[in-house]
Amino acid sequence: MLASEGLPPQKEVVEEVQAAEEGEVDPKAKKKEEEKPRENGLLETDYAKRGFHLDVQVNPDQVVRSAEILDSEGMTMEMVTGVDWLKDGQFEIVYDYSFTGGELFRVVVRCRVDREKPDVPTISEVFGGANWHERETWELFGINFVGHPQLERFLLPDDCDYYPLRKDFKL
Amino acid sequence: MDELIRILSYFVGIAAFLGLNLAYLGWVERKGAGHIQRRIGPKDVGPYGLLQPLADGLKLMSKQLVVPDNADRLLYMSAPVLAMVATVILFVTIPWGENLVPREFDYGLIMIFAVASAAGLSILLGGWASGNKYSLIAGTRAVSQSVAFEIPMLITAITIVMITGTMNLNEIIRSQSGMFWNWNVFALDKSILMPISFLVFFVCSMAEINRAPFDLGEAESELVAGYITEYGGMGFGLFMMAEYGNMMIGASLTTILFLGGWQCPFGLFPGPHWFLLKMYFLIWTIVWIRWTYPRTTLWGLLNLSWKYLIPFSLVNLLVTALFIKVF
Amino acid sequence: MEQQAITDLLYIAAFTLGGLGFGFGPLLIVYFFAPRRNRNIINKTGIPIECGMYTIGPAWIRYGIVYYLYALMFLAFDVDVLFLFPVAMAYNDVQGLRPFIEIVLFVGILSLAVVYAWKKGVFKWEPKVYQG
Amino acid sequence: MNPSLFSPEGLAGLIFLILIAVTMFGAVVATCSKRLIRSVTGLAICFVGVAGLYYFLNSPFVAMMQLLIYVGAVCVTLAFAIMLAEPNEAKVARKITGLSGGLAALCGGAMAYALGYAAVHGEWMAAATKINDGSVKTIGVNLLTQYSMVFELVSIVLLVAIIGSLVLARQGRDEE
Amino acid sequence: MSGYFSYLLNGIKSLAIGLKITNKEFLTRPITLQYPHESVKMAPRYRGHIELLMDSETGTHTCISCGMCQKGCPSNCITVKSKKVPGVKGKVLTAYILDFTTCSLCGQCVENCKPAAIDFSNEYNLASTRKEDFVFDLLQKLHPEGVPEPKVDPALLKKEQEKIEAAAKAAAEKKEAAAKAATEKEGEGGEKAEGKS
Amino acid sequence: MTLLAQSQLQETFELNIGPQHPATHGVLRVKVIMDGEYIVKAEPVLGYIHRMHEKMGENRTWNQFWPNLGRLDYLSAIAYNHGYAGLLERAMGIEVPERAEYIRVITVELNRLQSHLLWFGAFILDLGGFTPLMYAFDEREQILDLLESVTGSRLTYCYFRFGGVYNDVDDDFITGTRAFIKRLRPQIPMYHDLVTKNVILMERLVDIGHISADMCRKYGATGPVLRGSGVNFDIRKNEPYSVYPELDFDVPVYHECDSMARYMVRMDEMEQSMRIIEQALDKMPDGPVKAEKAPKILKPPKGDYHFAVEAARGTFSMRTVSDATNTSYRMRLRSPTYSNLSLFEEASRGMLLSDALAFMGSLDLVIPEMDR
Amino acid sequence: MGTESISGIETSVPSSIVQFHMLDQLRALARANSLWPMTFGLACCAIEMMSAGAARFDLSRFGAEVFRPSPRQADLMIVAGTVNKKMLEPVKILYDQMTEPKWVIAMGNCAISGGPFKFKGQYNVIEGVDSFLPVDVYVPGCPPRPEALIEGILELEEKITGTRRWPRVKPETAVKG
Amino acid sequence: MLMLSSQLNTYLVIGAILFGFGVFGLVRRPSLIGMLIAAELVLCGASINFMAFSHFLAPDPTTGQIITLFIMAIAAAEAAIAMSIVIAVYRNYKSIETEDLVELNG
Ligand code: SF4
Ligand code: SF4
Ligand code: SF4
Repeated sequence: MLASEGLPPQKEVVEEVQAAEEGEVDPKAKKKEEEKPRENGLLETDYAKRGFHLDVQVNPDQVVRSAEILDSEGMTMEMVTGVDWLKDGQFEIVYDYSFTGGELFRVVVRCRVDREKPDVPTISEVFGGANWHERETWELFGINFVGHPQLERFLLPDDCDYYPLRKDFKL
Repeated sequence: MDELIRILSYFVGIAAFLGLNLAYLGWVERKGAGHIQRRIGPKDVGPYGLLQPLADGLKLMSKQLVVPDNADRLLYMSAPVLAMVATVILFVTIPWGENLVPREFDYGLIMIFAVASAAGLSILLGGWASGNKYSLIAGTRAVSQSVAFEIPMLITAITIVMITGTMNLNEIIRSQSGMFWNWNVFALDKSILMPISFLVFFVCSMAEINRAPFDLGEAESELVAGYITEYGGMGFGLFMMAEYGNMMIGASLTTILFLGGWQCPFGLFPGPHWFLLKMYFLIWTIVWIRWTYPRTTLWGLLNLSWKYLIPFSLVNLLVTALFIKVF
Repeated sequence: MEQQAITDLLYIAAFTLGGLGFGFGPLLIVYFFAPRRNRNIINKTGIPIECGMYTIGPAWIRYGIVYYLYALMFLAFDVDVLFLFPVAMAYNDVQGLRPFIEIVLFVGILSLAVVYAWKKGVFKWEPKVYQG
Repeated sequence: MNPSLFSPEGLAGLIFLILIAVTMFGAVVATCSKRLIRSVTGLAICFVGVAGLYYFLNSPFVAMMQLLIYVGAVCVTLAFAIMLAEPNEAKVARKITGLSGGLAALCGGAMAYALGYAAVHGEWMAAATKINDGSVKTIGVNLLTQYSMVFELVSIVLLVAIIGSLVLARQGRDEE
Repeated sequence: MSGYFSYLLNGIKSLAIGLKITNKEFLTRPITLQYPHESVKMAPRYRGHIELLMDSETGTHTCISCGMCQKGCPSNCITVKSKKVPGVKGKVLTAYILDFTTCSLCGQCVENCKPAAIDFSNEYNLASTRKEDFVFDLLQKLHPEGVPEPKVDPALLKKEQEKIEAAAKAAAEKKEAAAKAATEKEGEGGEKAEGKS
Repeated sequence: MTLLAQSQLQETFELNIGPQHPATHGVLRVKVIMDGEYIVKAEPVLGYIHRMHEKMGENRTWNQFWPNLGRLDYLSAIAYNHGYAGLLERAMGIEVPERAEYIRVITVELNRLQSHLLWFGAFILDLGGFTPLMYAFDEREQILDLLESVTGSRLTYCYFRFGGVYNDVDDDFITGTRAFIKRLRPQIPMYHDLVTKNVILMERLVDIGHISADMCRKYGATGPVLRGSGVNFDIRKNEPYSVYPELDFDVPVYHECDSMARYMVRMDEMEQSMRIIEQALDKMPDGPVKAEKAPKILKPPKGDYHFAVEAARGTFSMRTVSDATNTSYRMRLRSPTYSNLSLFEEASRGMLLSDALAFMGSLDLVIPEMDR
Repeated sequence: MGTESISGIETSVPSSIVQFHMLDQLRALARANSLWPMTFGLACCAIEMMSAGAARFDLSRFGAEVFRPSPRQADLMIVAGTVNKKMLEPVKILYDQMTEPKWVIAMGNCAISGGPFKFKGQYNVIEGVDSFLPVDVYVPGCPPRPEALIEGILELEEKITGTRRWPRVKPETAVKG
Repeated sequence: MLMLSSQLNTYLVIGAILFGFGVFGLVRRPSLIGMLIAAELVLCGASINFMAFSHFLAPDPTTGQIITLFIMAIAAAEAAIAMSIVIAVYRNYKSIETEDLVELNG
C-alpha cells in the first residue's frame, strides 16, 4: 500500500520490506559481501550469523522515507550509530530497527555519506527516540543531522571541539 | 523575689531536660531506625553509641558557618534562632506534673498554637533568606503544609475546650482524672468520634512539625535538603533541634489533650512519670511511623487536610456540641 | 495589671530570653570554635547550592500560586475558627439550645467555603498540558 | 510611685518598654526596608510587640489571637503574595528617597502628632465600675448572646472573602 | 461517598499493616556484621588484587617471566621485570610491579598465565592515606623478608658456563679476526629488563 | 496557548536537578523549567559520567574489553557479559557447552534479582521511604555473596568468557542458591504488604507517569517500561538466546501504563527470575564450562554483528563492526535506559515535580550505562 | 604525587580563634566520630557506598551514616566513581561549597587514578581526583568492598585523631568444606 | 518610666505613632503590597486605641475586645481580598508598582 507513495528507488525497498515481513525469499538479495562499499539495495542476511534479518542500504535522502515506512509497519527504532570508514573517506550511518509487536524481526538501514560533507536528514521527527541517538552520533562523529532540533553537546563537555570516535581522532 | 528564683530554677531545669532530650532524641531516632532496618545504629561511639549525640553536637559546633553570597544575611542568621526561640517558649506552659509546671497559663492551649504558628514564619524566612531556589520552594511547601494542618488541629482543640470549658492545660488534665476511660481519647460519652479526633490531632501534630511522612519541607529526593539546604553546621543543628523540640511539644500536647497528661491510667499515683511515659510513647510512634512510610506528595497532603481532616474535625465539633447539649 | 498576669509575663519573658540563649549560644560557640577559613579550589564557596551547578536565573523566583490559594483559604478559615475559641469556652455556661444552633450555623457557613473550593477544583492537582 | 527595677512590677515595666521598642522597631522595618520580605518580617515583629501591649491591657486572649492571625496567617499570606508578585524587589527600590519620602514622612508625622496630641490632651473619663472582668468566657458568652448576630456575620463576611479572593486569585488561570 | 470512606478505611488498614511489619523487624535481631570486630572469610574465588602464588615445592613463585599477563592486561597495570641468572633455566623474576590503582580485576592476567603463577588475593580492606601504597611489588609481598636467591642448577650452570666458554672461545677467535668492538657482545645474556609497554 | 506565551504569562523558572542530587541516582542532570509545582519542560542532560566505553572497544582487544562490560550497567553486569559473549560467539561461531549456558542463565537471573531488589529499595527511597531499601539490601547481600563465591566480585562482574564462563560453580553455590530462593520467596509478599499496598505509595504511583505503548515504540523503550505499557515483549521470549527456550517462565505484562504498572512488572519479574533459577538448577547438566575449541586469539570475520539480550532494564544490544583484526573496528552499545529516559522529556511535561521524580524512579535509571 | 601536588590547597583543617591542645583533641575526637558523608554517588562504587550504609555493614555504628544531600552539612566527600571532564566543575564546586572541616575520600580505582578507564589517548576521564582535590584517604578496588570503605573511614578517623581505636583485620579466606 | 503600662496615654500615643507609620508607609511605598503592609499598621494602631479605651474607660471591657477581634477578622478578609487583587493586577500588568499602573491606565 505504501509502494505507490515511495520515490522510485525506494519502491523497491518498500516492496522488499513487505515481502520479507511475509516471509518470502527475496530473489534480488545479494549474497556476497563486497570489498568495496556496497551498492544501495537490499540484502537478506543470515540471522544466526549476523543477528539481523534484513540489511538495507539507502541514499541519504531516502533515510527519512525508510524510517516512515518502517514506522508504519509498527517497528521500533533501536539505535542510530555511525561508523567511520576512514580509508573510504565515508561515514556510515546505521539505523537499527526491530519489531517488538510479535515475532522479532530486525532491519538494519545504512547509509553512507561523504566524510567531508557528512549531512544526513534527521529521523527524529518520525521516531522521537532518534533524537538523542542522532545527537550523540553528531557529537562523537561530527555527522550533521540536517533538521535536528537540538544538535548540542550532549555527552561531552560543552566546550570541547573534537569528535572522539573518528578514526583520525587524537587528543 | 521567690518568684524570680522559681523562674530561674524552672528554666534551668527545663533547659537541662530539653538539652538532654534534643540530643538523645536524635540518638533514639537513629538507633530506632537502625533496629527497624535490621541494623544496629550508632554503637561504637561510647557504650551503645551513647556518646554519639555529644560527638555530633561538638562537631556541629566546630563546623564553619558559611553564609551564601546572595543570601539575606540578617534573615538567614536569625531564622534558625527564631525557630529555636519559639520552641523554647512553648515549654513554659507544659504541665509535666500536677505541680511540676513552670507556669499555668489560663490560655496555655491557645498560646502554644500562637507561638507555634509564629514559628512557621521562621521556616519561610529561612527558606527565603537562603537565596536558593530549593530552599524557597521547600520553605513555601513546609509553611503551606503546617498552615493547612493548623486548622483541623485548632478545631479539634476547640472540641476539647468545649468539653472541658477551659484553656488551661493543667485544668484539662485534671478534668480527665480517674481511670483511663476518662481520658478524652476514650470519652465516648462526650463525643462518639473522640478516638477519631485523637487520630486527627496526632496526624496534624505530625504534619505541623514537618515530620515524615509529611516532611515535604525536607524532601530529600526532590529538593536536596529542603529549606535547610544552605544551612550548614549549627544553623542546621538549630533547625534540627527545633524540630525535635516541636516533636516533644506535639507529643506533649496530644498527651495533655487526649491521654490525660500526668494522670495514671488506673487513677493511682499520678505524676510526671506518666506524662513522660505517654509522651515518649507518642514520640516513639512518630519515629516508628517515619521509618515505615514513604513520603506523601504535597497535594496528597494538602488534600488530606482539606478533604478529610477538616471535614472530620468540623463534624466532630458539631457532634460534640450536640452531645454536650443533649446528654 | 494583676499580680498573676505580671508573673505570667515574667515567665514568658524568661523563657524568651532563655530561648534566645539557646539560639545564640551555639552560634557564639561556633564563632569561637569553627575554622576561620574555607579551603577551596575555585573560590565558589558562597554560591547557592544547586546540585553542583550554577544557578540559572534569579534565586528569588516567582513561585507558589497554589500555595497562595491554600494560604488564602487558611487565612479566612483561621480567623473563623479562632472565633470559636471563646464560644467553646462559654458553651457550657449558656443554657439552652441556642449556642448549639449558633455553632451549627457558624460551622455550616464555614463549611460552605470548603465545599465551594472543592467544587471549584482548588484541591485538584491534575497534570497540566503544555505544548512544547 | 516607681517600683524598683527588680520587683516583678518593675520587671514588667521594663518588659513593657522593651515591647514598645520592639513595636516601634518593627514598624520602622516594615515601612522603611527595601526588601518587601523584610517589611513583612518587620510587620511580624511589630505585631508581636502589639500582642504584648494587648497583654498589658489585660486581654491575653486578644494578644494570642493577634499572634495567631497576624503573625501566623496574615504575614505568611503576605509573604506568599510577595513571592508571587515581586520576589525581586530590586525593581521596586527606586527614587523613593527624595521627594516622596519627605512627603511621606511629613504626612505620617503630622498624622501621628495630631492623633498623639489629641490623645494626650483629651479628657478621658474612666467608667466608674466594670460590669465584668473581660475574660474569654465573658467574651464567649457575649458572642453567643448579645453579639450573636455579629458572630454569624463574621463567618459570612469571611466566606465571601474566601470565595472572592479565590475567584480573584484564580482569574486568568485554569479557566480559559 | 462510600468510595470516600472505603478508601479511607483501606488506607488506614494498609498503614497499620506497614507499622506491624516494621515493628516485627524492630524486634528481630539486626543482621549487621560488625566489621572491625568481626569479619567475613573471603570466598576462595574472591578477587582482590593479584598476587604471586607460593609454590610449596620450591618455596617460591613459579613465574617464568613470560610477560603474558602484562600483555593481556587491559589496563596496563602489570610490569614484569626479569633478568637472566647464570645457572637458572629461563628468566628470573626480579620485580613484579602491580599498579593496583588501575586494575579492574578482570582476571585476564590470571587466565593468561600458563604456569598459574598468579592468582587473586583475598585483600579486601585496603585503605591508606597515600596512593603510592597501592603500587605493589608482588615479589616482595610474597617474600617480605627478602627474595631468596634462585636455585642454581649445577648441571645447567655447567652447561651454560661451557656454552659461555665456547662462546668466549669463539669470540676470542673472532676477536682475533675482527676488531675490538666485538668484546661488548659478551655481555649479551646478562641483565635485560623487560621493557614497559 | 503556546509554551512561549504561557511562560511569559506564568511564573516559570528554571531549576537544576542534579548532577549531585539524591533523586537522580548518580550524576544525571535534569534541567527543569517549572511553573510553580508543574513541570513545563524537563530536559535531561547526560554526560557527567561518560566513560568512553565505545572508544575503548576500538582500542582494546576483544578479550581486553571484558572489564568494560561489567561497568556499563553495574547492576546487571552479568547480562551485559552475556551480551558480549553472545555477540562474539555469534561472530565466530563458537559453540557453548550446555552447562556453561545454564550457569550463565542462573547468574544472569540472580543478577537480575539483585538489580530489581536494589531498584525497589532505591525507588522507595526516592519516594521517601528509607526502610525498604535496607531490607532489599539485606536480601541483595545474599545474592552478592552467592555471586561472589562464583565470580569473585560483587558488582562489576567479569565472569563470562567466549565459549563459556570463567569457572565452574560448586555444590555450595547450588545449595546456597536454593536456600536463598526459599528465603526470598516469602519476602516478596512482605514487600507488597509493607510497600505496594501502602496507601501513600498508591497515591504516588497509580495513574502517574502515563506512557502509552506507542510512545514506547517511538522512543525505543524496552524492558519493564515497555511491559508496563502493555506490550508483551521480552528478548528472552521473542528472540530466544542461550537456554531460555528450555525454561518455562512468564513475562509479566501490565496494561495500566503508569508508574505502578512498571513497579508491578519488576516485582513480578523477581518471582519469574526465581522460577527460572530453580528450573535451571534442576536442569543443569554436567560437563565442561568452556568450549574446548575456543580460539585464544580472536579475529572475527569481516562484517557487522548484532546481539541482544534482556538485561534488567530492557534490551541491551551490541553491534560491532569487525575488520578481522584482534580489535573491534566499531563497538556500539545500545543501552536500554538511554532510550527509556529519552521519553522523559515528553512524558513529564505538565507533571508535578514530585510525580515526575517518582516517574523517573520508575524508569530505573543507571546513569553510567546511559552515558557509556 | 599525593595531595602536595595541588598548589594552593593545604591538607589540614584551618584553625579557629580558640585553640588549646586539649580542646583541639576533643574537637578532633568529635569530628572523627561524626563524619557525615555527602550523598554523592558517581558510578559503580556508589552502590558499594550504599551497601556500606546498609544493614549488613552499617556505617552508622561509627556515626557516619547520616548521608547529607547538601554539601553545607556534610563533612566528608566520598568520591565514589569516575570523574570525567564534564563532571570536573561540579565536583570542584561541591567541594568548595562544603563547610570546614571537610575531608575527601577517593573511593575506587577510578577516583584514585582513572582506573580501568585510564588509557593512552583517552579523552574524557580525569586520571585521579587528587589532581585537584586534597584527598585524605584512598580506598582502592574496583569496586572496593564495603569493608574497605569502612576501613577508609577508620583510616580517616585515625588521621584526624592520631590514634586508631579499632583492631586491624587481616583478611582470611574461607576454606572449602 | 516603669509605670507607663498603666496609663492610657501611653497606648494612645503608641497607637498614634503606629498610625503615623502606617500613613507614612502608605504614601512612601511604591508597590501595592508595601502599601498593604502599611495599611495593616494603620489598622493595628486603631486596634490599640480601641483596646486601650475599652480597658481603661469602658464599663464592659469585652466590647473593646470583641471589636478588636472583629477588626482582625475584617483585616484578614481585607488582606485576603486585597492580596488577590494585587495578584490579579500583577498578572495582568506584570507590575505591582502604583506608578506603572497609572501609566497603564492612562
Ligand atoms: S586483573 Fe585485569 S586489570 Fe587487573 S592486573 Fe590482571 S589483567 Fe590487569
Ligand atoms: S605471572 Fe604468569 S603470565 Fe605473568 S610473567 Fe609470570 S608466568 Fe608469565
Ligand atoms: S573503580 Fe571500578 S567500580 Fe569504581 S567506579 Fe571505577 S570502574 Fe566502577
